[in-house]
Amino acid sequence: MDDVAIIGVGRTPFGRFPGQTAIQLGAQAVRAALTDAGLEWKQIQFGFAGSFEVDNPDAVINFLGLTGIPITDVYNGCATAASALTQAANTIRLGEYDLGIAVGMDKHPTGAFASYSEEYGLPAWYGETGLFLTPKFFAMKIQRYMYDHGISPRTLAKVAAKNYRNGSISPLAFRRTPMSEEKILTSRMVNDPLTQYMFCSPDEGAAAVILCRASVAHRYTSKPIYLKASVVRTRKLGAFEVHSPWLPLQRADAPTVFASRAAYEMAGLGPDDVDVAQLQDTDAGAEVIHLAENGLCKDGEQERLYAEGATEIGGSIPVNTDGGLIANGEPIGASGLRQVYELTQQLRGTAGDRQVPGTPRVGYGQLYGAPGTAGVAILST
Amino acid sequence: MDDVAIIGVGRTPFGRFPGQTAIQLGAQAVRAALTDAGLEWKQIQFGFAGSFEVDNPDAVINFLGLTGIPITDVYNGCATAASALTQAANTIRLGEYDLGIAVGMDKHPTGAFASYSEEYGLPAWYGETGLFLTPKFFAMKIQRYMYDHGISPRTLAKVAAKNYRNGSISPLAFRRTPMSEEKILTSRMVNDPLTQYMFCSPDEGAAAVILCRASVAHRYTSKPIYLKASVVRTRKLGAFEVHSPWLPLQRADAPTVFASRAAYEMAGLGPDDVDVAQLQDTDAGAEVIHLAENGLCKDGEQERLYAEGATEIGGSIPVNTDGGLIANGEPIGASGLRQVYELTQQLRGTAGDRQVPGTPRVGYGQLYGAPGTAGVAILST
Amino acid sequence: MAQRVVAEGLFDWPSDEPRLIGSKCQVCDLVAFPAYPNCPNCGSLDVAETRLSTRGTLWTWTRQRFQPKNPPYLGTEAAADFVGYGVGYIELPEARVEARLTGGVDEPLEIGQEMELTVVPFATDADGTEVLTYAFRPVENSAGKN
Amino acid sequence: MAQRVVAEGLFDWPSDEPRLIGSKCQVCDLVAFPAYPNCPNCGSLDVAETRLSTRGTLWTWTRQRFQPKNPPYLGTEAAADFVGYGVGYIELPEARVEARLTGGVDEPLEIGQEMELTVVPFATDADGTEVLTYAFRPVENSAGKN
Ligand SMILES: [Zn+2]
Ligand SMILES: [Zn+2]
Repeated sequence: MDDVAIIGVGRTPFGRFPGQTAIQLGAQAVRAALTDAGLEWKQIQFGFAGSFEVDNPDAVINFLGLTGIPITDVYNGCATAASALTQAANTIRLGEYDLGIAVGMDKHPTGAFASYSEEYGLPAWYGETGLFLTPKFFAMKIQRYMYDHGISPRTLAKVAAKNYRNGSISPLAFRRTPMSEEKILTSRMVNDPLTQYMFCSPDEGAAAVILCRASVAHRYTSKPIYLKASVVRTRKLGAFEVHSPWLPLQRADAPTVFASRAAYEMAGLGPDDVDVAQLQDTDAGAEVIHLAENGLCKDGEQERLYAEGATEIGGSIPVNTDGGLIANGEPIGASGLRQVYELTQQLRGTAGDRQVPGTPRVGYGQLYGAPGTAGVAILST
Repeated sequence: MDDVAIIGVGRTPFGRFPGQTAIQLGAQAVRAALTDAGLEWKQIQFGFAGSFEVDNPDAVINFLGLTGIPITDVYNGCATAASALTQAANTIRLGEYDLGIAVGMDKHPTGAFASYSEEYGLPAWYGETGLFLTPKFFAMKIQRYMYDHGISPRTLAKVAAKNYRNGSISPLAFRRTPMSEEKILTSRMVNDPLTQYMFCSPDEGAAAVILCRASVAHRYTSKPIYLKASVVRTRKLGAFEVHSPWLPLQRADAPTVFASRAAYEMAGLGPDDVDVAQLQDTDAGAEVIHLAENGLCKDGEQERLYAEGATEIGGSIPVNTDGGLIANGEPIGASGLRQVYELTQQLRGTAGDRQVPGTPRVGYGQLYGAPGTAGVAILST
Repeated sequence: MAQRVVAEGLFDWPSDEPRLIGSKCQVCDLVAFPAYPNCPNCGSLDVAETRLSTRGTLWTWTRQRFQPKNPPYLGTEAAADFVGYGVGYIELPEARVEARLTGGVDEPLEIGQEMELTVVPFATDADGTEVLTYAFRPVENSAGKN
Repeated sequence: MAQRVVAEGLFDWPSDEPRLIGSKCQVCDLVAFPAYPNCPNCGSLDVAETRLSTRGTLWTWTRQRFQPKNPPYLGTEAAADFVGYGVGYIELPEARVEARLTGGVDEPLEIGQEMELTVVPFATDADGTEVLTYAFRPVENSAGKN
């Protein structure tokens, strides 16, 4: 997929924006991406739009210009942006269009998401008995992972502290105050072993990425970033996934593992090539697990890697340099395009205080969401 | 796009199915399509799933088998199925996969749809003052069209009566009782000039279409139907679209007109080649207007065409041979795949009592939905 | 009786001669309604507030005979008391504007007839405050359809 | 006191020795819980009801310390009265089953400890009827974690 280039990225701040609708935030992100690319809206030939809260995120065109282009709304839980990015890239690869956009936006009410289990193919009793909850899944996944691979609660605190610290130097992040490991460890226990400050919050924001055929990228930018791979995978039977009333005894790898392998293969790259990564940190445990699921370390190595600072901006494998979901919160439709925004800044060398030293060349982004869908994107200079 | 073939179609009855979730209906439709194609679920390599009510229609795999394939959820209002079909076809054209599925499902509560205007990029007052309603848009569009082109209320009744008549010979339709033009004309006025029985109802159901690379279609069926074109277009400024607090003085053609032209061009076919059509009949007026917007007649010709029976199953341009939305109701995610199901039966010559005589070779399906998105598919033997 | 407008910036109020407030693009001159933060034609953010004309002709119409769901609709009549209202697009010199029409559902309406802007109460808040919106009414003693 | 089960077909009730009801695929032998209309492995519709074992080991666990939203949760305690509950996966000979755990949020829990099935009230309907679901509790006097 080396025939697709990223020529413009834009995002809003993430946080709380009373009086602004999700769609207005979406339009703001698109305008920022257009400015970044030096393009006008009427040059955009097609789009994909993602949102959880907004039925029709394509209505963003009301605030951009009604030019009649095809826009497809996509949704895959927290992996929504991976679907938007993948479909946009595939549309260019197909040859009909040269220039398109992926945009995501959301504006969530405060508190955990509430839905009906029947809408996920689950029986009503699953919700009625208090089992249809996302946070407790992440808690149980990391609980078992810690037992199997010797990860300590202190490491979970290190993950969160790093992400708040990175958030403090990310002008567009939601949570911009550093927090000590002690405060994170001793904050209110929400779902053991995860405390309040080890979780990200649903919030508000939008992000957009403009893609073009690589062969014409030089018309728009002197430094195109190439989208080498973008893939989505659902769960296999036996994977330990959110919203599972049961699991078979025979385990299968998580969907992230399969998405990751497919993306590496498509890109012709491997984990050793990755210079900077954005991983789905719905909670501190998720970042720990995803580091291994994406091949960036072996199971259990995280305990040492976090103690040594390997995942810091100056470390050997910087993770969530913009503070990830923990510092940015998660507007579902936008979250993965925020990852692409950050990776693009890093590969361009324009990440400012957050810049990974040594001219990073390969960036890696991963998403995971209900009901067990993973997305992986690999970018390179 | 002559490299994509339809090798399996399946649908549930449309109507009311207490105790069955939308996702279960979706699984039922997929199983019917697999049976039709002589395939097993594990052979399916990717999917696109559409629904309005279900956040994650991809969860249909809970009832089919967790095989890890990529599934992307799509949504574009009443044109949702066009997005699922288009993306599924494009995925095959891209060359990575040979065999995929488009599935749509929905289970709507009774009564008109209710939403918040802010979610469509509109100000809150639009909903608060009682203007954020779909049916009155269709009423005002046909009201003006009748004035401009001399269409009578009697013709609207003829549209609905034809569709109830076709529904009466469609075993899977929701409304299977013929209704007289008089009863339709004198039923409760809902939004002038449209009476109660000139509107379709939101209901429940699912449909699925299995697509493959045309070059391998002979492995699965002796009579592949080719998807010659499938396109989606949004509205241009000046089109008279649903949820428009204003319109500029300079008018533009409806998005259906652009989707239709693009589809004819892609298929290398024209309106004269169409042997059987499925048009979005949210109401009787919509079928009248869409007949012209898709190039199947000139504006104003409809008055004569319906009087002469041209749109009947035995007429010169049979429209909505399965009773369309008026007889089937509209489970949004499934509605357009129901069109493809019916067109496939017609082109295979397996439509039974509804069979269009004379070996139809080209089928045409059109969708239109909020906030102004049209989809067109062209099939051929 | 206490009154409030359904939205600030939608029309002049209080005013003896209220007018609808739109926006005019300073690049391509397009007039949009209600006031947009951007031009829906060229995308420009350089837009200025503009007042729309108060008289025009009825371009199309229908009648809303079933009660919209509340929310978002602010009307709180019992279902049995709901009488319905006309809705139409009024062709003004600047744009076609969608509006509620005054008069009940039995008011005769014809495409092309002259209409003028008015401000009407259409709902009542829980505390008794009347909520006002804009509407169009037939021009009395007009020559009739265009 | 009147009682009802949260869902028919989930476990045997009334019963002195209730067991969870799953389904077993007649083609590939996979046991699923709750009973599925199809096999989630091979897709076969040829599945038969099967009873699961009542004892197993704790595979992973957490505690639900914030009150789930009602609906869908049936619990109606005031926020201040919500005490939380344990949740875990119990590894049975047939499958790992997710379940509420008995005991409050201070009950010590360890991966590997022996657990057994029980049926507990967890919510009360508006008319006072207790709603029952399955849960697992630590086996008393067990040898502890293996
Ligand atoms: Zn302009
Ligand atoms: Zn099986």
